[in-house]
Amino acid sequence: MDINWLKVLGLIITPIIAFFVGVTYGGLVRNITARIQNRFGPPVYQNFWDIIKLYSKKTSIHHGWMQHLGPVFAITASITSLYFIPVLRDSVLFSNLSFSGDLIFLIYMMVFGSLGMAMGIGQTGNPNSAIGVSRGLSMMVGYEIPFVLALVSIMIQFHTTSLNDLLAVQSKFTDWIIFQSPIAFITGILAFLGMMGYKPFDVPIAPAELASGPVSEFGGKYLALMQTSRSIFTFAKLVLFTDIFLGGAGDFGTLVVKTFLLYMIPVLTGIVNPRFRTEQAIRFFWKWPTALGIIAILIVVW
Amino acid sequence: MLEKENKFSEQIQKTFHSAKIEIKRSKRISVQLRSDLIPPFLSYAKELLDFKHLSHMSCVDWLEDNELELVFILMNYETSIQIIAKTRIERENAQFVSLKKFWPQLETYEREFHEMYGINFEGNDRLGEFILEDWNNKPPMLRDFDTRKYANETYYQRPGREDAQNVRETVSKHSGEEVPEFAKKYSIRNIDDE
Amino acid sequence: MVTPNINEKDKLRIREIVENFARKHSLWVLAYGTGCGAIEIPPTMTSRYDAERFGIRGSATPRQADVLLITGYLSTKTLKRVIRTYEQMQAPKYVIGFGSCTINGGMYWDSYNTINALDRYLPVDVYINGCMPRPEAVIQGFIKLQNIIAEGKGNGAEKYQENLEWYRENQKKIIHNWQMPDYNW
Amino acid sequence: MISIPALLTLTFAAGVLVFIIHHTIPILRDVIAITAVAISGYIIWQLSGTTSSVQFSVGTFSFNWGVTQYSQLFALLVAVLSFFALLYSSAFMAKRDRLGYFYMNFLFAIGAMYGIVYSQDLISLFFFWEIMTWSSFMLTIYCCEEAQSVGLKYFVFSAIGAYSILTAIVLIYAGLDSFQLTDVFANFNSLSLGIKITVIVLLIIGFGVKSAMMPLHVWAPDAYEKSPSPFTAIFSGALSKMGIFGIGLVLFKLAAGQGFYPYVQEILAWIGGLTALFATFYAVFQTDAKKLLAYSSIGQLGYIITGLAIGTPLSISAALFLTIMHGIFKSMLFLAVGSVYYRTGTTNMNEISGLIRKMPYTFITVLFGIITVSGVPPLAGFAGKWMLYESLIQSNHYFLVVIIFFASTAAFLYLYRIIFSLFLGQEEKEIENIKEAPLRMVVPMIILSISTLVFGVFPGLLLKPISSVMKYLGDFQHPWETSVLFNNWGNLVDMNTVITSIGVIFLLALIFITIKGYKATRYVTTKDIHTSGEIPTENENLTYAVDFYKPFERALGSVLKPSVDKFFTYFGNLLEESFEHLRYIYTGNGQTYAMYVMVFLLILFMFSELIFNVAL
Repeated sequence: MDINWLKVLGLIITPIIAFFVGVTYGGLVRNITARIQNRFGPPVYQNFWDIIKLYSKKTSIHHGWMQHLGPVFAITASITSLYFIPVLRDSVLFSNLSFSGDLIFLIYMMVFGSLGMAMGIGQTGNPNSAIGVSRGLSMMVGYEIPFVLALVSIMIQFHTTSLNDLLAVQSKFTDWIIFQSPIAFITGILAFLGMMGYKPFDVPIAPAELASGPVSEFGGKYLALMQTSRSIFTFAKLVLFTDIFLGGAGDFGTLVVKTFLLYMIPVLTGIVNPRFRTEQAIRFFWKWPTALGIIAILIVVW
Repeated sequence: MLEKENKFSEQIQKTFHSAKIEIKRSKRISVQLRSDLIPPFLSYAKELLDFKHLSHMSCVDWLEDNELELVFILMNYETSIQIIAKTRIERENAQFVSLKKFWPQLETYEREFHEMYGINFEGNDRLGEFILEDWNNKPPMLRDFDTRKYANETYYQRPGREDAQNVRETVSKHSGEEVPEFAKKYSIRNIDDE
Repeated sequence: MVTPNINEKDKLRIREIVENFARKHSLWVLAYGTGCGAIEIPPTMTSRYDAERFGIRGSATPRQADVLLITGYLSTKTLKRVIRTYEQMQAPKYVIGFGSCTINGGMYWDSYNTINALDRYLPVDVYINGCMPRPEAVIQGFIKLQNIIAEGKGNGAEKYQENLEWYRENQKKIIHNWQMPDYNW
Repeated sequence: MISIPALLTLTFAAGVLVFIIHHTIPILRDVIAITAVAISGYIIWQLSGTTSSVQFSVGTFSFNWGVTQYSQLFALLVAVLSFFALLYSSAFMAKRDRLGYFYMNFLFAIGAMYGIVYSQDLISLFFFWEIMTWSSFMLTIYCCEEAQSVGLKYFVFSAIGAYSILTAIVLIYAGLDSFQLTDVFANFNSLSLGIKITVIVLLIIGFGVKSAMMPLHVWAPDAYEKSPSPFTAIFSGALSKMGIFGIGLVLFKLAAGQGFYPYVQEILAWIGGLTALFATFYAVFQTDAKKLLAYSSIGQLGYIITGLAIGTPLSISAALFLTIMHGIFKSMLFLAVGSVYYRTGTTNMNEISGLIRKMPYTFITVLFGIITVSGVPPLAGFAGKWMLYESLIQSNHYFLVVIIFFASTAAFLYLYRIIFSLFLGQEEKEIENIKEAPLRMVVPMIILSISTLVFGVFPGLLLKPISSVMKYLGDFQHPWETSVLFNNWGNLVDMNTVITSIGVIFLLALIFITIKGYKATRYVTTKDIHTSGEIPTENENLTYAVDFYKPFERALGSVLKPSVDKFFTYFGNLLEESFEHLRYIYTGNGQTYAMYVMVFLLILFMFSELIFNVAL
């Protein structure tokens, strides 16, 4: 078999780019939060120091081999779901494996990581972690519904479940799906708020009450790997939403602009909002976003 | 002027003849009782005189009289008069009856006094390790327990405190100002003396 | 028990320099706030004296924390918890004694129930004097700790590991019924 | 001698033989049962591809057994699952008594299932159907006293199903004057509309009882919980598939092409979807692992019914794929929970926790099982779920797909609950001398787990027979590759790429995190956790298991939970009341039942002219 070395190169450098962009975004978020709170805030590259420091911790403990595997599951899910998303429009280098997967596969691939992570968290035996997992899974049931409604409405509107086809239909600026079906976009963004896990939907990791919840037993290299996969996963989700709604990007400049603007939506929402309780969050997702999603589908059908 | 206080004191005197009652000032009545009269007195004050509120319970160590004094401070909401009921008990293996049936919060006070003064309250089943963890010495709040001696032989005393033993002398030494006469007799003895 | 290597020679390798630089710039603080000094932590962390400028961040659990900040006096009861918390932290880990009480007992120097010198029981990297030290002093102390780390001298964990018997002896002198698990990071 | 009568005789004879010798030569009973099932599996394997059929007539009834692709699929499933379940039960049931009873009914049930799938005429279909019902009923009441009311519930529902099937058969015979399936399929159109609708509704009710369709599922949770674990695996894995088998026949051989076919499809699809949704919500709040799995299997059967009812090639292949996969993973899970029960003596998820280091292989089985159920790639559940969603979207069932997706997302909750409560969490003191289950119980579970991975990476291995089955059911065709899934819009999922990417990244990350600071990484017990400096004592319970999904329950409280509860309690009470009256009818005496049947037929024959204007 002949190996397309360009693709292999893309497979290698895409996670690295995603890591750097994601970590930088994390630092930016901390800085912007600080500025809004009238602080100076940490430098933009702060999260790099954090991750390097965590990797250079000299000792680390685990409560069993399932906890050892948890971060591995997480990073596997992050990088794999990144591979199946076309990072740049029609570029051989960055459309990694996006031709052999589709949206429904992606929805499930994204769950893979959190499920494996939940296994690892479960073995720590920390009650706080278990409470956090129970809250997180319950909230996932909440925001998956509007997410799926939005995706289904778009799938039946354009008769495809493949991201590349969705990119193909949004060739012009006016063809962006955010303009073609704005209600689906609103629904998707509301679900996106829950996905990113910033306030008001950060009850699973509530640091004050749960001792940082699920990750409270993870330190050193395990926490470092989790932070890495979290950065990559953030980038993957942003690129996914950009591809679906904002017409993807032709070059990295556009990509960075679009993803950053998209990222600011949950971040700014989070900074100025208090925290929902779990059941409040679930009911929120089951009220307006679900109604909007149904409206979006109805609009498409008729 | 003090008619309410007098009224209360007369009622108490009528009921408890042995009580030594003294009206300290307005809204302060001090009642000295025998220790076996404290439970009836508290119930009487609570139910009949309507002193529903237990402000405080405390304990005083009268080392010279070889007695411990228990002080209950009750309050009446209407007149906001406070009754200070005192009683003396034996100091060696002190015994008293638990009064938590009158005010449940007394249980916590009793646990503390059991730990700090070694008083044994019968009827309180939660007497035990309360604040001091694995304390194996005599109750620390008794006055014949030498706190500094215990601290010196238990904890490491970092050197360099000596010059701070008498703050005024130190200040004067550093800043040349001379110490007033009255301050001389308050000078604390040095650690190295004992 | 494997003892992480101690850099005996002053000349650090480039990797260690990078690592120490990262450690210096990201200090996750586990504040043990039973003493009166805990009131000084909120102003240090929040907008007035924004400690996050230096990468100093609060941490909720000892597994992720780098700095154990002891704010004020420690009674024999709380000392046990503090030792447990310190032993659950992951090396390299640093201790900051905060306030006079951790240095020499402060105003509780002759109390029957508070320890006087924290460094007899835990390897303290930096002491912050004062009763209480103001937030500027706290940040000053953190910067001192950062310099210590950058010079590669922030090896309190190794110190604790090596002189474990001495520390245990002191600790057991205070804590009579010693029912603690062995030191496992 | 590769033939259907040999197959049936072998199975039933083995059952009788085991019953005779189980006292005298106990060692032989496992050997006989397992070898009989193995040989039967070999026979079925040899039969596949052939079209061997047998006709013989008793009295006026002419029986006709024959091999079709459709029957091969189910027969092989039954054979494989029964083989593993019997291997498992040889260790699991060793300590129990009345083993002859157990094995005889077990083998009778297996033989009856063979008979059902191979019978080509309605009479033998009904005959074997009743044998299956009776033997499974016997095994439901096998365990204990409490099981008897459960068994009665199961029996009542099965009887309802049986009578509706019988009525349908009689109506068909009245109209077509033939019991042969071929004639029936051929001439069904010639019946009048009323009879056609009646027959189809009655048959769907009859088969729906076994496949635990929504209003008729009430027996299932308790029956699955009470019957012994090896049989529960068969009960949920294979026996409920007989209902699917029948519904498939009804839909594609009788109802297809009728004027009212779309309505039947829609109604069945929605029944399936709602079954999945409500069963899932009810499963989330269970505390008993077996009961949780029972509700979960009700929900999975709901997916299958929906897939069948949609009736597009993609959805049928999805439904049949899910049928086989559900057989496999639900057997896995029931066997695993059974081995937990075998060691700890309970399946209450609030009582045990932290078994992972004691029973690693069981844990791995449950892990594979729940990943397969949840439909997460790369395991085999994903292929079925993917095809189901695609088919639903592409056949314009927008809201049905959302409901199904809702159900399968909520499924994560109970799936995590079962693995967390049993295997993860605090390692309590009372499980410290628990050992892994014996080898004969571990091996079937592990083999089935590996099979889920294999079928997940190469779904074509199942899609090939499924495509031939679809040719039999009707002229359905869907493209399939060994490891590529297609939908109707030309989108695909290449499982090779998926598994390669997942495997490579997983291995790299695993190697990295293992060798990074390997010496300075150590294992600490689950008591050594962040408890704010407090040192937990030995018997201090730190497990968080009771009311695990309280927030979800609160969120659901105002929306769905009351309705779900009312829904279930309503049927429960209805049943409890009906038992009192049914006691008079079900005297337990066979002759009375025969008499009932006779009277029933008599009435039917007498008034049939008035009711459905046909002359008998």
